[in-house]
Amino acid sequence: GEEGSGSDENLNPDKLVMGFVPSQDSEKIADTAKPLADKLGEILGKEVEATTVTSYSALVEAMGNNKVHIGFLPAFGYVLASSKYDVEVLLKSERHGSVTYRAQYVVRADSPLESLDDLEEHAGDMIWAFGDPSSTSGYLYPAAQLMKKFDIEDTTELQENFFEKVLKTGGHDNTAIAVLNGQADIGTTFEDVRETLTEDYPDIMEELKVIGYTDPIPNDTVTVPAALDDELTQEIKEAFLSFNDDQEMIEIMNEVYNWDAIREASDEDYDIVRETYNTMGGNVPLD
Amino acid sequence: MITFKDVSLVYPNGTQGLKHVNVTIDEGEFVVIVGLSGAGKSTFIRSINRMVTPTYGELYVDGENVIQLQGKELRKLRTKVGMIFQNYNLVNRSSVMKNTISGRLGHTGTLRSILNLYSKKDRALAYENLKRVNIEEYVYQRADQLSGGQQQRVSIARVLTQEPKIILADEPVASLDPPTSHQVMKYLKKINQEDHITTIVNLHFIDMAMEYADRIIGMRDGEIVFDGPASEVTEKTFEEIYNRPIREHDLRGSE
Amino acid sequence: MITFKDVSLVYPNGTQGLKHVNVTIDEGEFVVIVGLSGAGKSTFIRSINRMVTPTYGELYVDGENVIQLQGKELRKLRTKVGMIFQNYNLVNRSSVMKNTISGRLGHTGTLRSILNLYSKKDRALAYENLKRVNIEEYVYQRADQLSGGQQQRVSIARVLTQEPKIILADEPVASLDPPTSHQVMKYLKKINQEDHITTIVNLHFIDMAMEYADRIIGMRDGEIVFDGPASEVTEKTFEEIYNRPIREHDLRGSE
Amino acid sequence: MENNGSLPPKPERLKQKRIRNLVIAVILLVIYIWAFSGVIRAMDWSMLQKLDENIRQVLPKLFSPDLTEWRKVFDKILETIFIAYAGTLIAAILAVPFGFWAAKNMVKSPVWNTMGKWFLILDRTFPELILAIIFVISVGPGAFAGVLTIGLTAFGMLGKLYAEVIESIDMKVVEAMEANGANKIQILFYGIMPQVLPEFLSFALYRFEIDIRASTILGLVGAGGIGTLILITAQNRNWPQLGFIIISIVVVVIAIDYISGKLRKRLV
Amino acid sequence: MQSTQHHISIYPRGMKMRVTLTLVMVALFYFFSLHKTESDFIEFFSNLDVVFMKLLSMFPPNWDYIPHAIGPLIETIQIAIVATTFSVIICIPLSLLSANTIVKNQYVYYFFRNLLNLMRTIPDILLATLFVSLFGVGILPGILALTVFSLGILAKLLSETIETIDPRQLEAIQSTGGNLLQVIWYGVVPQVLPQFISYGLYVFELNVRASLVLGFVGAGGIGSIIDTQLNFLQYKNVMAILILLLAAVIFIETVSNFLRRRVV
Ligand SMILES: Nc1ncnc2c1ncn2[C@@H]1O[C@H](COP(=O)(O)OP(=O)(O)OP(=O)(O)O)[C@@H](O)[C@H]1O
Ligand SMILES: Nc1ncnc2c1ncn2[C@@H]1O[C@H](COP(=O)(O)OP(=O)(O)OP(=O)(O)O)[C@@H](O)[C@H]1O
Ligand SMILES: [Mg+2]
Ligand SMILES: [Mg+2]
Repeated sequence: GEEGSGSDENLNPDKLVMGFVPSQDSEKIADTAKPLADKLGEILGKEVEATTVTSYSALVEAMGNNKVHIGFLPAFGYVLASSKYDVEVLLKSERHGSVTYRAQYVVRADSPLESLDDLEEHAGDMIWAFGDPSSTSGYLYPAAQLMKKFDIEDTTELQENFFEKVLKTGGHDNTAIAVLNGQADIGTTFEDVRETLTEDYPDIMEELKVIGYTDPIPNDTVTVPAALDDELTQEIKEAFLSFNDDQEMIEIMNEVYNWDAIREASDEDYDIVRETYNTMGGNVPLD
Repeated sequence: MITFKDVSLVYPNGTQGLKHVNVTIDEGEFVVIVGLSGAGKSTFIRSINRMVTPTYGELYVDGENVIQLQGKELRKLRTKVGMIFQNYNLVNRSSVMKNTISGRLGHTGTLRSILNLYSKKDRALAYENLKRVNIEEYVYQRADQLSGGQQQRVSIARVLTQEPKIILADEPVASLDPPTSHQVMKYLKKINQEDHITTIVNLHFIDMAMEYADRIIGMRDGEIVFDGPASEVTEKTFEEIYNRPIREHDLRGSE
Repeated sequence: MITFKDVSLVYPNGTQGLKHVNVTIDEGEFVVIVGLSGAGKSTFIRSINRMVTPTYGELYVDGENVIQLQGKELRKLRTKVGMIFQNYNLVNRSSVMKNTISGRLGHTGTLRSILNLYSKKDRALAYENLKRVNIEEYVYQRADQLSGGQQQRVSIARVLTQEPKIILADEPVASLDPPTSHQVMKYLKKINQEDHITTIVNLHFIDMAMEYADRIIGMRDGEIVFDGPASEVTEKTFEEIYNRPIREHDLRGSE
Repeated sequence: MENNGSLPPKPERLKQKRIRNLVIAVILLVIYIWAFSGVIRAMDWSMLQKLDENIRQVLPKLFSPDLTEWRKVFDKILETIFIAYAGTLIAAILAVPFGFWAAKNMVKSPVWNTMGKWFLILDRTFPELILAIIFVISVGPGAFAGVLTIGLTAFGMLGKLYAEVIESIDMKVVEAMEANGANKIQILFYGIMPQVLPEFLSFALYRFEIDIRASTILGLVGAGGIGTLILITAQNRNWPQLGFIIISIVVVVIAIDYISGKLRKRLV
Repeated sequence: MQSTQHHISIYPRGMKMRVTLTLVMVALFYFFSLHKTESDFIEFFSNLDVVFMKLLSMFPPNWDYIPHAIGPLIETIQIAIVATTFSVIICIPLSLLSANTIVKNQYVYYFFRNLLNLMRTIPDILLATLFVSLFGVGILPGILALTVFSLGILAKLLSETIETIDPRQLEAIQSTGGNLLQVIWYGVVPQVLPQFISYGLYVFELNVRASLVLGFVGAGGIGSIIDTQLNFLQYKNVMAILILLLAAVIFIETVSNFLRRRVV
């Protein structure tokens, strides 16, 4: 459904606001996108202001109200936004040479689980840890995968019957640590969260093992409200793409967002996420 | 002139504060009301400027029946009638000057008073009155930094600044020690004589009543049980008013 | 017996509270200390139970120099010396009984007192003392529900419950009206006579001092400027102590 | 001394009080058993296994603060202060009419007065995070959303405190003003305001101290302040920088508490 | 009547200046803050409709969601009770040690004073984040964060109350020979008990509200489900949770007001 107050088709503000959700699914989370905004402003000949918003729901809503004109949204955030507002995905990121990433299943090294198949036998008395139900790699993809694999009907069934219970940890690092601590028996995180923890937990690579991965998940996006002036939209897109040829910018983006490159994206790229979410019988249908 | 014509007052809870009171007080008189606690002295005094409203009868102040007054008219009556309280009722945190000048509120427009725009004359008047009660040196002090007697003198200055025709004083000396009490009563008497302002004072102490009053009114249970010149009053009279022998604490003691 | 031997006291801010005081008070005496405000009366009295500490000299209470006492020893001294304050110093929110029984704290173990486990004897004693000052009917009332005079009587009962050898009273009647003041002084006198407890009282009012004291000590600027039996004292004596003529407010007035 | 003085029986009132206290004690006990058993059941003791290691890993780094990003931290702290200040001032002004509305002695109609009180409760209960999100949506992310949030949440508490101050004023003064013929507005300015203004200011300053802390959480939803930085620094497990942030906040807040404490002392 | 003064003002001259100056400074800093925070009230008022639309979009609350919220609400209240209890117990010695009516040693006094200030200073979200990293996710870090945070407030309030008690009442107990504990029990406790209880209840309410934030950083309670529902943009569910929370807070406030009136 499309609501939102942005009915004027040719939104062309003097100052562009760039909203930036620090990616949870990457090794280092940046706290500012200012260098990026500055460069963008230079190219566009417009003031661009970067604000960091830790909750993407706030960002989605602000975009719906045309208060944010360029949004850095994770995959599921984009799906959510496009279901509620008229937004247009322009670009997606490339990390480690790929425009997708995966989620992983981690368990302690001494766990009886060797592969996902073993869950059939053991899940009944295991606690599953994940960051947040709205996290693409932490919850949505793994949940869909498990439901499909073990023919589970809905998420309640998955959380309460298939597993003994679940633990919501608030973040991927917390998930890994919860498994490490023994608070949970299996955790789902992006690949490979363990590397971010080696400093605090030097033995984590040995103490936790990965027993499986999900299907590829599209990387995070650069999204604009559909109401944004078409020409401006095009300029923004080109500005970002031009960064690919600018070594300095690549470095900055790597710093800010762990991006190696920027690729064009279209809405269909995210159908897979939409499908995953809808077909897993989530308690929140997206249409 | 103040005239009570068969005035009664019943409080909402049923207590009868005044019972068929008939009395006339002439201009310039200095009347002291005495009576036991609960006799209705405060009720009597507070009816005159309509801080309480009699429920029956007629009460004329300067020829006007005040019982029906409301809103603006009522405020006009009150600017004519100054009132002094047992606990001075000064605004503690405001200066002596601000307290005194507040006597002119009834004569000043709302906006002017909020912006503190008093005429030079008003301010001079306030200062003059502080001088009359010998308290001018504290003019910018905060009210709560003064002693009880000094505070009561400020409250007299406040009333004077109001330029009233009548002054009501509800036990003005009950919170003060004997020497200060006499001082305050003397100021009241002096003003009564110099400016011919009708003055009605409630007192608990019979010796003070006899010393300062022109006329004494005795009350008991909401009724006037004695009314006569102070010269006619004896200890016997008080025993009648009080319905019991005089005790030591009925006297304030000498200066 | 209390003996001051060349006792001086300098407050941390340099004020000299006592200057070379030499005096002996015998058992069972009723001594009244008079002097202007700031003369050092409170300092004198409060030295005896070491609420303040003299900075020089020797002070013997019952043959023991109290100036060095600390901790347990000091508390032992204090259980022997009862104290009555101008503002009664009752714990407002506690009952009369709880206030009175707190006189026994020095005689009771910490745990027992915290758990309110007083012996039957102690409780009977407290009640007995409330009766002696005619206040037993309020035994379960909260202290702050009593009038000033009643509160002071409770504080006398508290001191009595302490079973002290000496009673110190620092202006016990300064907050009371004349009739109540006399009542309180009478109770103090009565106890002094019945129980032979040495009693030392600070007073502002010279008429009361003369009425109740066996012996009067006059102080000025931290020094003792008069010491003699009450019978020898005249108005002249006071004028010397005060260094100015007697005024009306130096007198409490009769009962 | 004769000793016939056994104590008089305790009055009936006291006995009732004792029974009442006993009942309250039992109820409290039940509540406590419920709460503690609930918490103990929900507690996951296995988390303590790694406690030792966690402490060894985290604490030392926390105590060796990393100053390299001091500019960023300071900018964010300054922003937090500005948000708190502007928000508190808005709240302090808004709270005045609401304080009068919720004060018993100012509003004759009890129903109307209770409505005022409830409105303030409602405002105090509405979580600032949710309000912050709504403002982020309506005016965009950034410090202004934070200002609005603080302004609209702080006035609930200030309004309540103001109402209490107003209820405790000396009404005799009001009576004296009435007696000399002053009208309502004059009474407000001459009789009531002087009595309440110092407390009003003092509470506003106090609230400012609280709002400094409160505005740190606004960053969670994009309403400015240092909250975002805290969160991200923690998620990056950048303990040295977190240590620096903590120290900076502590220093700033203590400084502000100190100054406003001094000011408040002078007010009352 | 003739005035001898040339000019009698209502306020002494110096005060007028000071007040004006202060007001100007307050206003200046205000406008500076507005500038720095890029506040634009025109934008706010012209977007007021959005605020109302958003609020409206939360209605009607999804009542069906309430059963899911009861569990976390109970957990929240239990956390708050336990945290309040801990801080009430710990704050007693702490506040005695930081009241200058009890502690005469300046160093001890200032040490504890500043310790309390320190504890109050650290925002609850920071505490929660820290405790989560030390103790792992769950309710324990939540309880600890609330305990520390409310301890600072409670001990500060209580120590200030202890500092304003009537020292004469203590003096009387001292003069009967009571020791320190007896002086505290007989002189201090009766004077501060009503305020103490009322502060305890106040802090309890505070803790219930604060637990909202805790959920956002993985420290349990009702905030956790609000966070999730927000992330799914399920505002009607959020509203249902909020209404439940509101009901709980009003209930708690009513009960605690009742208790407060009884004891004070
Ligand atoms: N607002 C009121 N509501 C109900 N009854 C009242 C009120 N004010 C006074 N009364 C009652 O009216 C009677 C007369 O009271 P009033 O205050 O006039 O007596 P008083 O002579 O001034 O006594 P006091 O010397 O104690 O001031 C008393 O019985 C009193 O209890
Ligand atoms: N704690 C203190 N610190 C410093 N100076 C003090 C202290 N207590 C009393 N003084 C000073 O010591 C002197 C004697 O005081 P003291 O209280 O003994 O006088 P007093 O005769 O009891 O006076 P009053 O009749 O006013 O109670 C006074 O100058 C007083 O200001
Ligand atoms: Mg009266
Ligand atoms: Mg003294």
